[in-house]
Amino acid sequence: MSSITNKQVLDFILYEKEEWANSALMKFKTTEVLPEIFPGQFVQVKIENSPDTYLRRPLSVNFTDRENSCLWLLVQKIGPGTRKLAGLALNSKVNMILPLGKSFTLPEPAKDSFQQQIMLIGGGIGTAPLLFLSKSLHERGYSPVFLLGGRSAADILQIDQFRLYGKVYVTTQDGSMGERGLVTEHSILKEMQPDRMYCCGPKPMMQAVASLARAKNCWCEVSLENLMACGFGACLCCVEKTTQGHVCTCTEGPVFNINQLLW
Amino acid sequence: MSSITNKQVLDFILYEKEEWANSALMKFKTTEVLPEIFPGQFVQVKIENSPDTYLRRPLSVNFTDRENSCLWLLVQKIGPGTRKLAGLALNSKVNMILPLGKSFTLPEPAKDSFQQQIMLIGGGIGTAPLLFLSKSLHERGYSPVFLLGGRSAADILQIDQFRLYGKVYVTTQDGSMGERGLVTEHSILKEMQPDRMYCCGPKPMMQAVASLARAKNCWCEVSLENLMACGFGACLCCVEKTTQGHVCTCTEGPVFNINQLLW
Amino acid sequence: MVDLSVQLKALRLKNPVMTASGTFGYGEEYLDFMDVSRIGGIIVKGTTIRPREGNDYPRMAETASGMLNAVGLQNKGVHYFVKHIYPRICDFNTNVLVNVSGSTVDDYVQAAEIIQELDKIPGIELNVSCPNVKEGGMAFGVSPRALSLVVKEVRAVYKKHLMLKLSPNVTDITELAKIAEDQGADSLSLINTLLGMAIDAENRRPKLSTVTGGLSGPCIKPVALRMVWQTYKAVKIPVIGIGGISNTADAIEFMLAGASAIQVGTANFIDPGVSVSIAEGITDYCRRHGFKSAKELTGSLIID
Amino acid sequence: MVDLSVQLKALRLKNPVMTASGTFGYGEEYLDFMDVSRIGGIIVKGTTIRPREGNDYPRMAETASGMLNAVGLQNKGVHYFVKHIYPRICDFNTNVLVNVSGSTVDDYVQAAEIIQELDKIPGIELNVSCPNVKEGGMAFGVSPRALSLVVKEVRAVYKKHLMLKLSPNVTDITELAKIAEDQGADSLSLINTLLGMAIDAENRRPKLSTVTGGLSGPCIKPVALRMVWQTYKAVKIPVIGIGGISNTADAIEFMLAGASAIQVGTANFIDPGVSVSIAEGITDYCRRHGFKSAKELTGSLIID
Ligand SMILES: Cc1cc2nc3c(=O)[nH]c(=O)nc-3n(C[C@H](O)[C@H](O)[C@H](O)COP(=O)(O)OP(=O)(O)OC[C@H]3O[C@@H](n4cnc5c(N)ncnc54)[C@H](O)[C@@H]3O)c2cc1C
Ligand SMILES: Cc1cc2nc3c(=O)[nH]c(=O)nc-3n(C[C@H](O)[C@H](O)[C@H](O)COP(=O)(O)OP(=O)(O)OC[C@H]3O[C@@H](n4cnc5c(N)ncnc54)[C@H](O)[C@@H]3O)c2cc1C
Ligand SMILES: Cc1cc2nc3c(=O)[nH]c(=O)nc-3n(C[C@H](O)[C@H](O)[C@H](O)COP(=O)(O)O)c2cc1C
Ligand SMILES: Cc1cc2nc3c(=O)[nH]c(=O)nc-3n(C[C@H](O)[C@H](O)[C@H](O)COP(=O)(O)O)c2cc1C
Ligand code: FES
Ligand code: FES
Repeated sequence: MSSITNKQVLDFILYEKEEWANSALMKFKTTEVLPEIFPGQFVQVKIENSPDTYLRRPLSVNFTDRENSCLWLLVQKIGPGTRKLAGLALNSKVNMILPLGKSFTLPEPAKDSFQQQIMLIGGGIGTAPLLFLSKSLHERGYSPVFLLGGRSAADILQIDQFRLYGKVYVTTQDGSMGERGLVTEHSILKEMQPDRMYCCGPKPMMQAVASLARAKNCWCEVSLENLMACGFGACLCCVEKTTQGHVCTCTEGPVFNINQLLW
Repeated sequence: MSSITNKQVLDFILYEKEEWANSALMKFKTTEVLPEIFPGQFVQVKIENSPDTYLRRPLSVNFTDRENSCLWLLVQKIGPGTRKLAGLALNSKVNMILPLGKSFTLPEPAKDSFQQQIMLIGGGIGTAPLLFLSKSLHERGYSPVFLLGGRSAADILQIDQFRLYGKVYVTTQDGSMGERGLVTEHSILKEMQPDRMYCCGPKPMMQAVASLARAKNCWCEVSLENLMACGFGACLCCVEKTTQGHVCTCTEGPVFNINQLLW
Repeated sequence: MVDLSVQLKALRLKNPVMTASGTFGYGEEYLDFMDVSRIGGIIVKGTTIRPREGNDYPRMAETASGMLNAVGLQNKGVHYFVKHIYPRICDFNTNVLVNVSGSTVDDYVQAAEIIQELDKIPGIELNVSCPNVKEGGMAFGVSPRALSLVVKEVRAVYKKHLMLKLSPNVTDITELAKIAEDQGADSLSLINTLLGMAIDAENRRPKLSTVTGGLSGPCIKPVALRMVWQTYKAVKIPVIGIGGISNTADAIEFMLAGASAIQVGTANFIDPGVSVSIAEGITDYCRRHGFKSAKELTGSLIID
Repeated sequence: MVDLSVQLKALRLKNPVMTASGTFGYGEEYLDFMDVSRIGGIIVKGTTIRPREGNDYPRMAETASGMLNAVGLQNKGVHYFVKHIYPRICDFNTNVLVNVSGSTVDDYVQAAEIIQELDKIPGIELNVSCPNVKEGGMAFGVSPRALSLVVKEVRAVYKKHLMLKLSPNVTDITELAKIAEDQGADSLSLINTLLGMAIDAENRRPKLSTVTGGLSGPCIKPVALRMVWQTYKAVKIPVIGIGGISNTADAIEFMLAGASAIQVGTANFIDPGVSVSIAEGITDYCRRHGFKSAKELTGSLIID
């Protein structure tokens, strides 16, 4: 589904924050009307007071509440930009360009006669866009199955929110939560034959999921995290080699059907 | 008087702050032992979280309280560095190199038999090092006369503190406080024949004071504010052309006797 | 009223602000953010005679106050441009110039001839300075002989505004500037990106697939300003300043140093409406400093 | 235990970290901040045969992630150095090299001969790349003929370590690097500052008395890294990397790109003890990445 909303540059206020050792869940509010945003789309955040980051930073929309002009970001602290952002004090002003990119493709609303089985697979911070997606699926009458993976229990974020929308399975590499191992090794994958898979996480994990989906002959969309300079199609830095040649992940993605990819 | 103290790189905590539209008085505290500092010496402040300032910023020591490891800076907001510094929240950490430069030359302790008349002239933020100097003069038994100038009353800072050490005269260009006009036009200058003058302020003002001192045949020291990169004699950027050729204002100054200068 | 218009030989810009090639797409990417009719011109993406896939990913690395890119002139070729893109953008109420690149002199000449036929394109910018392609590209920009040839041949066939974009990766930019002027260039734009490199110390690999790439952003401004000043003093044709321009003060600095107009590049990525703000800011600056027109700014640096 | 020592031909450094000329005074300015015996070497201030007053104030302008300087080789001349400074610094427990500059070939030769007599000075760094003096200076660094001559003549009289500092303001740095190698330089250090310019838009004047000056700091790192990599591949003598190095990662990047040692410049002004931290950081990096010695880092960039 393509964005039909105009892109905007908007100021937000950091309204609420939950911070962990390696990540933070941040709720932002704007005084403007929040444009319509679809799950899988992202924002380009300006990191203020940050001598080490010149460019904006792309982050997926984790959740929205249009009525109250609120938007959530789930941020993993991996470098100067994300650390500075996650460290912001409440009421800080944050400037974003949004909404950017193409969203996940939603199935037709569910009918009792034909209930598709949907699986959402998230690795680490890759779960960020999946919560928003779950809500939309839920609104369309679906109750997806979640498979969330991380290095340890601390990486499994927002599990209670996911549970609101469907059944959650977990893997951790150290076995501190759920099954021990990689997400693609979870036993549920042997049992289930989903009709649709949506996946976001580190590239090797998404590649493993793509192979699995191909093996199961299952429809599958993944969300890429290529390095971006602009985020809106102007710089051609974020390309992925696809069946159509080099395409910009910021405008033709970040969501791709695995059929488009050369993995 | 030359610095006999080793230079150090020290972290301070912003402890108290009084902020005005164009300036701020900031009290810093360190957990280390504050080195001995003499009036006229300065610090090189690192401006954190500031993409627009790469170098440190030189600021005069406004006052010290060695017993409590406290140091005051009086900062005029004129650019990105000083604005960022003045805008810091309490408890912010600030890194400084100190003490730097040569101090004002203090007179021998006053004797009843011979009391030197001392005048301190400050323009705008140039009053910053003079408060510390007044305290030292006071400790030596002197009660200097102060002549403080600014564009308007808002520029005349710390006047109550100065009054603790001597009589204060003021000029403002808009007449909102004291006599209207430039500091060098104040009527007291016609009446008084000081034995020593100390001056800090914008260069044109210091040049006018230097002429005046020469006319009165009066001993006079001024404190220069040349642009600095390092602050401790390594870069040779801060030079002033003197009777000895180019000398570094950060090591041979910032305080100079007007006899050394080619003004 | 301040007259913001500037004249680059026969080409009139309503104000001195243009956007730099490769940083503004075809203008369409910015329509949500700004009104393109409020700037003096747009230089669209680097265009070549045949389609180019560009370099492999990764093509970008952030650096101190700037970035490296290694896009490598990805574009669908001049024929695609004529057929599919031109019709969409030809009604922009501003000057749309096409940035033309090639691997051989013939590539440049052919592309120029094709673009000449497009009514609404008043000029081209010859890019002889792209550091991101193996053949051609920068080679033309750093070799006096090659530069002379390509400008001469294109000039022979191209009758509208011929802007030549200079490479900063040279010992003496005025030498190349004079050659371009002698061979009939109408104006000179500078600088293109500086050739740079970035390494990820932790994985011990270059950050770009091509190892080296083009440096842009505020970090290059001092070099760009110096080259604009040197070039302004060396030639008579108008100079267009490029390099790290991010706000009005930057633009003014380039004009004082001798630029008749400026191009905003990488700054568009961070602040997509910045070119319009700069145009507005120039009016304000002229007013505060008593300039009746933006033209007067050009070269008005005071050297005591 | 990681062996940090590196060998620049016959010159042994206890670790690869040196400090860059003009940014470290004579070392004395830093004694309050650090123990100079913990770094591999110090390159003292640019020294000329006769005293120089340097350029007029202002000599400095801050830029995005860097600064411009126009010091212009202010120094009291080589004789003053020998008589007054050398005795004070000759006991530093590290390699003290003198950076030598001149306006004529003869200036260089004479200064080199005088410094050769100083027992505790194991080498000189020839500065043919200073952009801040009118005669000589950079001219030697950008002209193949002039460079060839000055290196040859100095080599003829100077028997200790001869390091040649290259200018980045050239089209092809490898051309000049090879000339220096052919004429007998023992090592190459690069880069010196990029020629840049800054303007104060509000008062419409250049920020430097000399209008243009030398750009240094993190902003130039990508260009420096690229040039080190190109030079490393072009010559056999050791390369010393300079340009914006401010922390351990920066230093490692230069070594991966081919530097045998590095020099810390402008960063010393902001963090006067940074060179020692970098030396310590290199040990840590080697340990984490399984390098037994710092030498192994040189050129070990992985290009897939
Ligand atoms: C469309 C999109 C959506 C994203 N959504 C989220 C999200 O919801 N939450 C979240 O925490 N992160 C998300 N990311 C990743 C996020 O953008 C990066 O983590 C961030 O830019 C890193 O910035 P930094 O300054 O903290 O670290 P940097 O210093 O920029 O990077 C630190 C390290 O991470 C690597 N890196 C940086 N960016 C990326 C990237 N995009 N992909 C892979 N490696 C990278 C760098 O090469 C470097 O090694 C998303 C990225 C994209 C493109
Ligand atoms: C030894 C010394 C002591 C000082 N003491 C004080 C003090 O106690 N309180 C105080 O507020 N300021 C003091 N200054 C001045 C202070 O250092 C500058 O105002 C500050 O560096 C400006 O930084 P900025 O980033 O805010 O502005 P910038 O953007 O750096 O500068 C803004 C404008 O001010 C000019 N400017 C910057 N620095 C100076 C300078 N040193 N002299 C003249 N013009 C300058 C710039 O050219 C520019 O036009 C002192 C300077 C020196 C050298
Ligand atoms: C991502 C990117 C792509 C670019 N592509 C081109 C191009 O196709 N043709 C060209 O002449 N210049 C190209 N440039 C160079 C810019 O037009 C400009 O000369 C340079 O970036 C310096 O300006 P800046 O610092 O304002 O970005 C590109 C720059 C960037 C950052
Ligand atoms: C203030 C200043 C003075 C310098 N003086 C000299 C000099 O005398 N001789 C020289 O070869 N290089 C000189 N340089 C250049 C540095 O040695 C170094 O090559 C350059 O600054 C790049 O490194 P950096 O980015 O780490 O500073 C000077 C640099 C600065 C900033
Ligand atoms: S990030 Fe610029 S085109 Fe995608
Ligand atoms: S500021 Fe560096 S020598 Fe004075």
